Amino acid sequence: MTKRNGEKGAGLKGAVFCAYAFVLFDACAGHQQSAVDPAGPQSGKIAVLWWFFFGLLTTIFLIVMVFTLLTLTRRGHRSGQEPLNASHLPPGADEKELTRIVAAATIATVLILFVLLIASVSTGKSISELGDKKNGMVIEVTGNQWWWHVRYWNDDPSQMLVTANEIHIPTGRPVMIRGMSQDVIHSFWVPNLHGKRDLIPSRVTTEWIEADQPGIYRGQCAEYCGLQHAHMALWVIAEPQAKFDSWMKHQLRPASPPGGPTGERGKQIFLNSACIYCHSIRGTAAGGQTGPDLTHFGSRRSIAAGTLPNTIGNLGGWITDPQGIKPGTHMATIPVSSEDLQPLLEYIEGLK
Amino acid sequence: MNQTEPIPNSSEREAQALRDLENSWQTPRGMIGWLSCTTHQAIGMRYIVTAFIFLLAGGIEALLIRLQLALPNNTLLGPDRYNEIFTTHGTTMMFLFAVPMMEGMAVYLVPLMLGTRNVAFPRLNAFGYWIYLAGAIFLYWGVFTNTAPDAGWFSYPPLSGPAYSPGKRVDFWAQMITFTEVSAMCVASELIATIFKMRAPGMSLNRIPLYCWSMLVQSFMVIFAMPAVMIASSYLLSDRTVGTHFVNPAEGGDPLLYQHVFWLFGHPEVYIIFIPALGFVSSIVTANSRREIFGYPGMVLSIVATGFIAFGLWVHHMFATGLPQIGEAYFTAASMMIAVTSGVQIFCWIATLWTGRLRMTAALHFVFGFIAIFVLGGLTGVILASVSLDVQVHDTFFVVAHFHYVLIGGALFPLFGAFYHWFPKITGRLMNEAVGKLNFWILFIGFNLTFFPMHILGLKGMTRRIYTYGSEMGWELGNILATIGAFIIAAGGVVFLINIFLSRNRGEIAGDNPWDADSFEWAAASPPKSYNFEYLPVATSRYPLWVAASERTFVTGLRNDRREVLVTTLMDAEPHHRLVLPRSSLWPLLTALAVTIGFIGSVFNAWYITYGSILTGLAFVGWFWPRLPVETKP
Amino acid sequence: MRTLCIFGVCFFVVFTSCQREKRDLRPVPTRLAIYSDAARQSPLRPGGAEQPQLRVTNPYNGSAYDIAEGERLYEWYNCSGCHSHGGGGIGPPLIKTDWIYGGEPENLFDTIVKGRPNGMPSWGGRIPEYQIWQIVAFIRSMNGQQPRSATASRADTIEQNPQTIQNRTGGATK
Amino acid sequence: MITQNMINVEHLEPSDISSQSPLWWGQVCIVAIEATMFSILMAAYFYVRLSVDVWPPPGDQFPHTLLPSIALLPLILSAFGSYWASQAAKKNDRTGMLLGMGLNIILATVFFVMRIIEWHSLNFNWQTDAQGSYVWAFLGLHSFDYVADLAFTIVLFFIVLSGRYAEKQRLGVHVDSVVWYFIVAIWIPIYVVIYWGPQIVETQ
Repeated sequence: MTKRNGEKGAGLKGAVFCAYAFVLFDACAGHQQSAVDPAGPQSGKIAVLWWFFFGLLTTIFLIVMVFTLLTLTRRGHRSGQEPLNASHLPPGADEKELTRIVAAATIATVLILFVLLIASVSTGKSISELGDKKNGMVIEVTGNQWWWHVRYWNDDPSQMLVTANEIHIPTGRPVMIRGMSQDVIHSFWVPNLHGKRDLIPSRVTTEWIEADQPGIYRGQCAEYCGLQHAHMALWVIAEPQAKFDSWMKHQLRPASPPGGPTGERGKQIFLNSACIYCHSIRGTAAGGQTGPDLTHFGSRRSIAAGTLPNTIGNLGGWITDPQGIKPGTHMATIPVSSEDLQPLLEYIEGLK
Repeated sequence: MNQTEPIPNSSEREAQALRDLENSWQTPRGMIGWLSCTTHQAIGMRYIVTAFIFLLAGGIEALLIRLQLALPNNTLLGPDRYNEIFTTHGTTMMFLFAVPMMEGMAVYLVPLMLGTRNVAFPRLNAFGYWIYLAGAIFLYWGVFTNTAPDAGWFSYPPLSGPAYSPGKRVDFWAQMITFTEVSAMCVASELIATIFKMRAPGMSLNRIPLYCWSMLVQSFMVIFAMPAVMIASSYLLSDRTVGTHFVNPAEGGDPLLYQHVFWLFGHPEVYIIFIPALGFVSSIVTANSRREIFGYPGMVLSIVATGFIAFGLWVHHMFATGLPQIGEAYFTAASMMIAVTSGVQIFCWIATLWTGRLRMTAALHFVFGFIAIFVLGGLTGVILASVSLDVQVHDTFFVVAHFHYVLIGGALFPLFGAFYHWFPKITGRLMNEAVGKLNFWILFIGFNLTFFPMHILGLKGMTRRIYTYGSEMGWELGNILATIGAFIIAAGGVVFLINIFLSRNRGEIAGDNPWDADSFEWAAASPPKSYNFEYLPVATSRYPLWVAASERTFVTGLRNDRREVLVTTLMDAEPHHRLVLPRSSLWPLLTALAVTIGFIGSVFNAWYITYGSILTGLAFVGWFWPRLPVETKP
Repeated sequence: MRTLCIFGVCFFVVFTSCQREKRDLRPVPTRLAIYSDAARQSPLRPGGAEQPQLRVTNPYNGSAYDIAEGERLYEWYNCSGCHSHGGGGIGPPLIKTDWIYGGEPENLFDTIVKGRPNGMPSWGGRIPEYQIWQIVAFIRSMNGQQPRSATASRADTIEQNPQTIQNRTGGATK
Repeated sequence: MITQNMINVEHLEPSDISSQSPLWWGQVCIVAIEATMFSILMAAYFYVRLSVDVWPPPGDQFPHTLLPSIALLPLILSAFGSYWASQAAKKNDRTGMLLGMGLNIILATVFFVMRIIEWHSLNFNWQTDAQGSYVWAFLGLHSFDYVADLAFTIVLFFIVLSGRYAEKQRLGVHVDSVVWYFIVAIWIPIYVVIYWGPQIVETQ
């Protein structure tokens, strides 16, 4: 009876494990935020290391399991319920043999770990050498509760672009992320490009990322940072150099004047509301620094750090009830009368 | 077997001796007696029961977490409530369940295994329990009055600092840490003194049961790890209450320093929970494979080595903060080294089972489950040790899966095995084996269903501690599986409780040694008498109950009319002198109350530190005041 | 045994009855309306309220969460630009006992909403009322008029306590 | 045949005043805890101190070194009083214990008065800046242990004076001395750190 139990255990564990293994294999590809779906050299090297570790460690696991379960089918077990005799020690020969086996297994463990150590350290080293000071570009990312302040570094201050929650990078060019934090500790993580790097107040942390082919990669804050830690995402949009340059040129321009009278009215509503104390729109009187820059808000993919897709409807909902959509957010609930709302939305969405 | 048989005394002297023992060791009746109890069996049981209640509390919180995450964009719990619940879950499981539970088991078992009558400091033992209880109630007072901590079980500043965690929430957390660490230190120091000085004659260092070895190592780890968290929580408390600048970067403090100090405790903490479990496994394996454990010296060495290495790898919790290459390489190596020591023990157990004559008890089922789950968790641990991989999976559900595999697999499964193994000793009745095996399979399947998918979720980019996620992320499948699994685990818990309650009243009578096990606790009556042994046993072998009954040896000459035990030498356990242990006393409770007043008050007003200290000082004077008649040399 | 259970239940009820630190992340609009009445035609004159029936109490009194929010807004809306960290600068200090226009919550609210001659701008209709109440709660905490358990011991900034200021200015008195 | 299976321990002492006693080991554990705590705190002090260029922070005085250095003398001497008492306790010599503990108490009090004077002359407090926090933490924690053990010694002194004492109390005197050695010993590195630390460690 006990024996059947044991084998049932064997079968079941095996089945469960295989099932999971399959899930694992098909699950890990083709996601906009996946650690094993690399889109750049850094994440590529990490993924290679990952599959190496995965293969080796899985083998070890299976071997250990096999031996563990074999103990259930040993003669000792079959002669199970016999009364206890004086000696609780098998013949010395067995012990000697066991000692040799266990010693061998231990040495094997040490060697395998040594291999893994070498692999890990060398990967780390080669990743750290990927950075490229002279041809690389520098982007400052500052974590805030709960959004990302982004600044493209340039020696000419007039060419320094400030934006939020969305990073465009040229493909095939190394980009250095200079991480800082305004309040608590956040962590910058775009899994398809590279591992995470904490953004720590009073410190500057750096990491090099690079995208091989054009694409849109999602990132998320990976260090618990308070109420809305869950809604602190960002997009990295990799595009060819030329496309990137034109984007940059457009973003550097001040906000485009509103098209049409409703837009104009919306602008006035915006400038006379509390919005301007936190948000800035280059080319207008709005110069707030504590909230995301809205100069080209209309061109962005999402609202409130990846909380909602950027549509005029969502924006309306966000402005009228931010605390309902993102409880605890620092976005103020500003009473906007229904007739004012539409122009305001048109104006903001018009900031392409 | 009843060890009074070789004693050639006339029956009435026998009876008189027993009466004397009963009188001198019994606890006074009534409420006062209950509060003043200092026998290790009672205190141990209180630890175990209280810690089990908090296991249930933490489990309920876990179910709430899983319910919230079961579906994308779920609104069952708001962000604030969710943060409070996962913080309370982690804190409860770590500080109010795992450590106290392991201590409770040790307080109950170690004196029995060493063949003595109580721990070295019975009143300190009681004090430790009362302090732990006070801390636990304090935290849950906060939870029930909407003052639950919400900064994570590690409370990183600045998020947990005065500027970003307003109110008293984090102070409740930090002060609860102080309570539990005081309690842990009390138990650790009394266990060290007991294991060093109160072993049965002849139980030299190389004959100590492996469980006692692991508790010895664990106690030393407590002593060197807890001061670190004492400092970390004091950083937080003083910054939050009196405005010091330990973690304020603007004034020269440093938030990263907090992380270093916290993990200097936090990593050993994992082994503080897990090393006692190794002891359980060794005992269960030895008893149920009915052969001496394979490679005793290797086991002892690897336990000790684990204890040392555990202090050298805290930084692998901080790889994402960006460290110098060389440092990373060192900590990667250290973190991987710990796998060797664990590996050695796994191999030795497998070797023992390989050549043993297995008895597939429920306890042994849990041991097999432990090996399966813990090996997997250990291997994912190797992945986390590698800096390059860690920066990808750190703070994702991969890590959540990893440490649940290591902690539930490595500590909870052995613990349940231990419950099934020692339940007959504690209650005198066997637990139902069939239900026990059912219980094991439910827990094992539920556990893997809950936590294995989390590996995949982590790789698919699901970060920890998020209260919700969008449906576009492709995380539904894993999460719904995990939630289902969580409820299966809950069902397993219910089965266990039912088994406990049924077996406690209707289970078949166990007898002293139902498993034909090897160590001294099985020589005592089940349940043990308040004095454990009428005649203290002598260890003539590493497996003292496996020597022929005619070669058993016992100690006579201890006075029965007072609580007298035998102190032996450190290395060879030669009898050295007799020691009179204190009787029942209310002072531990009163002292604990004084300390509690000081601790809880100081959260709201720093002056209470002074008031509390004065009260505590007075209580200690009462504690140590010489009782008359003063005992003098006979 | 039964008495014990009853005692336990009572204990638990007492134990869990109070909500020490309730935070409602989402301002209730109706309440906003009430404030705006109070704000717009509040008859309060310097020195405090004469007509008690029109007194409004700060809904965020003693709420740690909202006091902290107020502290953040105090910086974000640049109150510190004139009033510094309560010590005063271009504008009058806020850590004091004698207020020209009254130091009660409703007076502070009124002052912020309507503005005052010689520089204090009117914020009514710009800053939403619930945030004004949060700022009021914070200003009161500067003067120790909020429970200590709800007030932060310090901010993550250069420390403002007298001893430090004295040090920074060369410890003149020592 | 059965009697040789018995070990008789009747002849053993019913108590013992030496490192063989479990209580001694318990005290050693507590000392180990305290020592670890102070060492971590000192490491933290240097971690913070080395991460900034200006130390002590602007405005803070360099702590005076004269008075604390003189104060070391009575402190170290007090340890000898404590040693005397513990030896007397082993020999159960009442006068010896009283004299030893008396000397210990007097010198300890002298040291503590000097510390209070020095402490009072600091021009920064715990909420001034990081150095303030650490110096006050060192002084506070050590004073806490110091006063606690001093109080315990005083209580023991009166117990012995009253004559109502036995092995337990003599053992108390013995382990009390162990704790006192620690409190004296741990102060010396702390003294170096907080009074000489700002001078000796240079970031440049």
